[in-house]
Amino acid sequence: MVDETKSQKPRVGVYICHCGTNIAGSIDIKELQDFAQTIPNVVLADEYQYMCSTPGQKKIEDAIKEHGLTGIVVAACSPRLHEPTFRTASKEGGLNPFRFEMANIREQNSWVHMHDRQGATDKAKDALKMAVAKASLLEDLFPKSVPVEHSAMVVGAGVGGIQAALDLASSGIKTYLIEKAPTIGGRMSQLDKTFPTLDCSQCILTPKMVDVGRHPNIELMTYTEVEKVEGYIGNFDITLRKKARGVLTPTEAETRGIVGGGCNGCGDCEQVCPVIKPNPFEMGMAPRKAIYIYHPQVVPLIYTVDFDSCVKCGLCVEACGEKKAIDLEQEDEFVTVKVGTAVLAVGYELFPVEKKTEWGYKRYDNVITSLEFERLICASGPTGGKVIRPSDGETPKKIGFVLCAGSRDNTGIGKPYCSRFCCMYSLKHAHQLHEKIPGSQSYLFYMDIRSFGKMYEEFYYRIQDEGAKFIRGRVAKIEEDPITKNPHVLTEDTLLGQPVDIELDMVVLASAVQPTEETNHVRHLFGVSQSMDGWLLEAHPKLNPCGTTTAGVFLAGVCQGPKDIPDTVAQAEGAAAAASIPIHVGEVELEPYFAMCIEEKCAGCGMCVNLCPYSALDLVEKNGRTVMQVTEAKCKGCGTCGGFCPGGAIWMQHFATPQIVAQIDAFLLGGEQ
Amino acid sequence: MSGKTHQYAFFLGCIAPNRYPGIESAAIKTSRNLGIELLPLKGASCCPAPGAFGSIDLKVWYAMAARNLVLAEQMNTDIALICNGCYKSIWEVNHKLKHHDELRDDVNEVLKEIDMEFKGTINVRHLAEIYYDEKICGVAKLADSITTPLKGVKIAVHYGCHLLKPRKEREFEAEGVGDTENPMWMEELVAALGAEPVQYRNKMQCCGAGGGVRGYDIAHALDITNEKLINMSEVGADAITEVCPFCQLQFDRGQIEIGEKFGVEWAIPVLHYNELLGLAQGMSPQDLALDLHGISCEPFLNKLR
Amino acid sequence: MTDEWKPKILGIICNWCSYAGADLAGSARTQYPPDIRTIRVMCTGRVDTLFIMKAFANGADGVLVSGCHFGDCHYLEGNFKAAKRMFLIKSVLKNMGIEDKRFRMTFVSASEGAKWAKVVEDVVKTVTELGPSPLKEFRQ
Amino acid sequence: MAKAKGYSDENLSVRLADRYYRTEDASPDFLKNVEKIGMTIAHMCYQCGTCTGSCPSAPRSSYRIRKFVRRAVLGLENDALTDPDLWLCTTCYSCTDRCPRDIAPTDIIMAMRNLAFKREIVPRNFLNTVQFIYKTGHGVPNNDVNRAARVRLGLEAEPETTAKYAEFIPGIQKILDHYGLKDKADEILAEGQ
Ligand SMILES: Cc1cc2nc3c(=O)[nH]c(=O)nc-3n(C[C@H](O)[C@H](O)[C@H](O)COP(=O)(O)OP(=O)(O)OC[C@H]3O[C@@H](n4cnc5c(N)ncnc54)[C@H](O)[C@@H]3O)c2cc1C
Ligand SMILES: Cc1cc2nc3c(=O)[nH]c(=O)nc-3n(C[C@H](O)[C@H](O)[C@H](O)COP(=O)(O)OP(=O)(O)OC[C@H]3O[C@@H](n4cnc5c(N)ncnc54)[C@H](O)[C@@H]3O)c2cc1C
Ligand code: SF4
Ligand code: SF4
Ligand code: SF4
Ligand code: SF4
Ligand code: SF4
Ligand code: SF4
Ligand code: SF4
Ligand code: SF4
Repeated sequence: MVDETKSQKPRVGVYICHCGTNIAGSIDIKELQDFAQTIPNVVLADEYQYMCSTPGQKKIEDAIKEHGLTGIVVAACSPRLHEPTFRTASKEGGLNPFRFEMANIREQNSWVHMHDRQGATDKAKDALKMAVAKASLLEDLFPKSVPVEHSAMVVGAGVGGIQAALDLASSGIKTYLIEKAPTIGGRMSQLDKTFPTLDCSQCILTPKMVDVGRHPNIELMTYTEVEKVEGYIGNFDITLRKKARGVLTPTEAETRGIVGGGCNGCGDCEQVCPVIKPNPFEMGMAPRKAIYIYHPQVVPLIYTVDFDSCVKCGLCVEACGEKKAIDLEQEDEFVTVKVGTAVLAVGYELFPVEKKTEWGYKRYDNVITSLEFERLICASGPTGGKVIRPSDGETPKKIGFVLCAGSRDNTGIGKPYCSRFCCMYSLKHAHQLHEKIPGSQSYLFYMDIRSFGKMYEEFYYRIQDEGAKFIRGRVAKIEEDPITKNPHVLTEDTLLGQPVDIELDMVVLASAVQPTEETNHVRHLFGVSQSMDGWLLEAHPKLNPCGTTTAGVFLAGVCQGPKDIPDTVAQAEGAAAAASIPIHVGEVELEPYFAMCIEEKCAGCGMCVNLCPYSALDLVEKNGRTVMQVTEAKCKGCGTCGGFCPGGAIWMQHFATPQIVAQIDAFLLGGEQ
Repeated sequence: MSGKTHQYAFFLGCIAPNRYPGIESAAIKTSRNLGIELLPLKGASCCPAPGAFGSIDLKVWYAMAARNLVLAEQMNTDIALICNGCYKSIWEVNHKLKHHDELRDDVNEVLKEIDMEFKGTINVRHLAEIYYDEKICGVAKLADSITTPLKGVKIAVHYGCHLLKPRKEREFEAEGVGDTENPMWMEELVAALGAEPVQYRNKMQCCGAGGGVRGYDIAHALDITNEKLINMSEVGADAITEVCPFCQLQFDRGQIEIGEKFGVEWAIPVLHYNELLGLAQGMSPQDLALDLHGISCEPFLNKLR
Repeated sequence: MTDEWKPKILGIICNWCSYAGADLAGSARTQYPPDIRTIRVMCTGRVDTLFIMKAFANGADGVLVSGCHFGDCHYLEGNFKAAKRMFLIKSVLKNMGIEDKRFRMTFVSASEGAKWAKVVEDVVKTVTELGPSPLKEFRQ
Repeated sequence: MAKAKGYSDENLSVRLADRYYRTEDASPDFLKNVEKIGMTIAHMCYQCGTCTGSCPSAPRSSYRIRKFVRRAVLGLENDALTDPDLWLCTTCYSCTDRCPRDIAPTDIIMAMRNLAFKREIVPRNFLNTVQFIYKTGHGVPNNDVNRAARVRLGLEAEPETTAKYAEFIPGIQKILDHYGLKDKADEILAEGQ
């Protein structure tokens, strides 16, 4: 690492950005600029309206050559936003990009001290001093390029995951689609019709499911969960647990030497199985056996044994006969695959709305959830599409739809956010009701109708025209008539200013949605953060809604926040495109923030070796001494080893001890030298 | 735990000792049978009535309730009480003063004038909730204490408002007490006496008396009571039980007033849970002064025999 | 200088959670006192106790280290290892004659902008109440 | 402020009275005072109606708790404090239990009643209770029928309260006097005569 600029006295150029009035409105730019001139090592202090604009960047590029700068400091927004921009500019100017340092005077200054001009300006001065101090000590660094595995993984095979997998695969990337349930399709396959076009959900989803099943680039793994994730962008090693499903696919059968065998979905086994359990796909409203499929259109069409309830009677094995598809002794298997990038599309579940006890779900027979309603009205559902009252099997004529059931709720019991699709599907439900049951009447109890998508307001208009009654009032409580079991909905019609008591045959709660129980587990595996409300956190809500802070990991669908099918599919396509970029480029640059051992100082104590979460460190013999050695490919640059080494023998590139100490000194001693 | 006696300072309030003394008498005797000793809280006053005083000046309400709390602090004993209104005043003020320094300082400034200081050293509990608490009594022990089971009667439970609500502010030591939409623990207490608790529509609705409404607009209050009576009669209740003498007054005297004002006749006996418990533990109707009730308890008592 | 004493507080915060949280406070325009200067590190695991000692020795009135919540560390458990180390600091500070309340470690996630503002407000309040660092006077 | 019409026909002036809400109609501190006394967050109300829908008083009167919350938010102090419906809340706390915005509408009502009392707007029955307590320590005092019954039950004629220990009454009076409550009650009741 012979570096001619190193021996040179540092020459730092400082640029202060106004960001229109974003910064200049709260910080005295002139005062800051004057101050910058006095900071040691600063040879030039300039300011500009918008530093990230082309002329702004040009200033940097030109000055590097003109003034022989060895370091650049831009005082502007957060480095999380524009560090890459200015690194590129520095590079364009002929300076190593890692000699650039940013002083955050917007997000962490002008925007949070809007009414304290002096305080903000003083703070900006310190930030500048600190940044210059660091820039004076920065070194040339050279990012390592690593090749990217030409394959991707999609976790979760709802409509989001399906779309992402199809897009990735169609762009020529080998894609592993991982689904924990025995079939793909997710929530969408449980729906009857979809707003606002009223397409049959299965009809538009099934072709995609079939495509997944036969796409040459997709390796579909159902009844499978992610067990372990190692590595980094370009080179993830992901261990999968293939849960024992007790039934062999034809291919699996063949590898066991059973020619022409394996499950063909005939269902003979199901006929004979004596164990009856509720089918979760039908929201528990229909039975299934211990050996089961969710519904006739499952992909792949392979039965599954629920070993928690199977009594191992062996009747199914007998029924299956020559196909020899059933193996009741099967055990979980683990496989490890290597992928370049991954998309998480793990979806959502309903908020347990029984927690809002005032609505009596699970206490009153005729109060159901929206997903139960979807199954009831669906022709392939448990009643063959006949909507019935759970209490007596009668056809309900008056149905109430309770919107925001558990959403927009700050009591700590419900969810503070809007669940975003319940307004629209409740409109849809009202339509379906009117269509299916002549003479029926729907009542929608709502606070606001949020119909903000394309053709959504028009749909609202249509449903109003079809005769749905809208009552603007959040439901205070539901009471059951102890004799007829009719639910009474009590609320205030806030537009009338009058309390209402509406007796209905059935009530459907448009329950809030929430992240699934396992979401937290999955995000820990992939190192993805969560937002306050538990949904997976995108890298930037507007500018990087599919990315995460972990390079190479992307998000699609409701797991990132409530969204309907159009938005889910759009995001899935975005995530797939983003996930395919590094793969198509073929290599990625890793930030060169590796640890390095300063061998003269290393005592060989080995403490750092155990601290590294990625086992990047080893003790080795060198010139008769035991010293630590870093495997750069494994090091992710967290600096934990460097923070700990008692002898100060670890050099953390770009966050080296002298660089940080210089920042501390600049802040606290700066003025007193 | 059994065998050990639990001692509480017994906060009486106004209506139980001054209108339905049978409740007071029964509470002391029935609790003793359950290993719970209720000690006199000498010099206690009105809690004060949360509706009346809270409406006029919450500060006075805090200070007056605090005075009662300090009496128990001086005995170094937790308070037990038998009235939801008292619970609201005494429990809630205790809770608020323990958690809001500013409020406590305000109150203590007043109390200083009468040489008292609120320290926040004791807890407040409703006797019914203590009965339900497995750590102290529990349903099984309660059932064991019964000598004459109340067989063959249907009882509608009126929980009242101020013991349980507002839910977000309440904290109970006994498990399973906190639900305010469909609590069932008092039904368990009733079932333990051998009676049949019945479920009726809008069980958690207010009796109508609170917040000063009984005094301000009696017809309004009674109209609410009347709705509850309709719902209770719909499922054939032989009696109403509650744990609040003020609710008792509203249901008991209220039925007579409803007759007078609305021309609607009701005759559903109303008994405080401690009166029921007294009967089940073998106390006579005379021991409970049931003759002081506005609505005759005779039909109910006859059904028992 | 004479009119009003303002505390000098150093914050060392991790790139993925607390720095992002602090940025979020900015986007949301959540206001808090300006008496903190931050240094960005990739992970709180990088925080050497030396940095904290150095800051106090140089006259800092308070130091805040802030990272991800446990279980949320971008590098699995750097924050946990840091927290263990930071725990020790408190007793060292006491020995140096510095109130241990001048040092704090907090956990602020990328979505907790409001919390970041609250943390800074709290730290500034605590340190302001404690007054100038005793070490600072000693140095002078 | 409503614009006075000043028509020659007084009846028409009243019938056609200006009914606009204007920002000048807002009492600037009303919301703040209500929130402080009630220790709640009235301004977070999104007017969903859950409170009114929960209210046992609403279906039998013109009382709408939601409307009072709105009045707090808009600063309509006069409207709120002079509305007789203010006194129809039974303080059942159903609304507080269910408000999705975690507001305590009941405590908003209590705060408004406190503010009304400051203006000497208060129903008589509340004041009678004050007077009873000032005299006896009890809102519902003992009587002879009850005393006889108590003795019959083996209880003392007077309960173990201020009824038996009258020495505690001066302390209670001091507290009430500290807030000038008794005098104010007497005064309002006398005025009403
Ligand atoms: C009652 C109701 C009606 C609706 N109606 C409509 C409508 O008409 N129109 C519309 O646009 N939207 C509608 N929606 C919304 C729609 O359901 C969602 O937009 C859509 O299903 C989101 O798809 P997804 O792929 O993000 O999630 P999901 O469908 O939930 O798929 C997630 C998948 O990931 C799998 N998974 C979860 N965790 C793991 C794991 N750890 N490992 C592997 N796999 C995992 C799950 O098993 C599931 O298959 C409705 C929603 C409801 C509740
Ligand atoms: C007042 C207002 C405030 C808003 N605030 C927010 C906000 O706070 N947050 C938020 O998320 N969104 C906000 N939005 C919405 C936001 O503006 C849009 O979502 C976003 O700008 C859409 O970007 P776009 O690229 O689709 O379209 P555009 O920004 O319209 O870009 C289209 C581009 O295409 C060019 N173009 C058009 N026709 C041709 C042609 N024939 N050939 C070549 N070029 C062509 C146009 O010149 C233009 O540059 C706001 C919108 C408005 C009106
Ligand atoms: S560099 Fe940052 S601060 Fe400057 S104009 Fe661009 S966004 Fe604004
Ligand atoms: S009998 Fe065998 S082949 Fe047929 S569905 Fe069952 S497992 Fe599959
Ligand atoms: S072995 Fe299990 S799955 Fe097969 S028939 Fe018996 S119970 Fe059903
Ligand atoms: S989408 Fe509509 S029903 Fe669903 S939470 Fe939002 S506003 Fe409520
Ligand atoms: S902790 Fe430091 S001294 Fe010890 S082995 Fe690691 S680098 Fe060497
Ligand atoms: S910086 Fe150190 S601890 Fe962190 S990954 Fe690299 S070698 Fe491991
Ligand atoms: S329930 Fe709460 S949010 Fe809804 S109208 Fe009443 S006070 Fe407002
Ligand atoms: S507390 Fe008052 S306003 Fe609220 S529901 Fe009860 S009676 Fe109505």
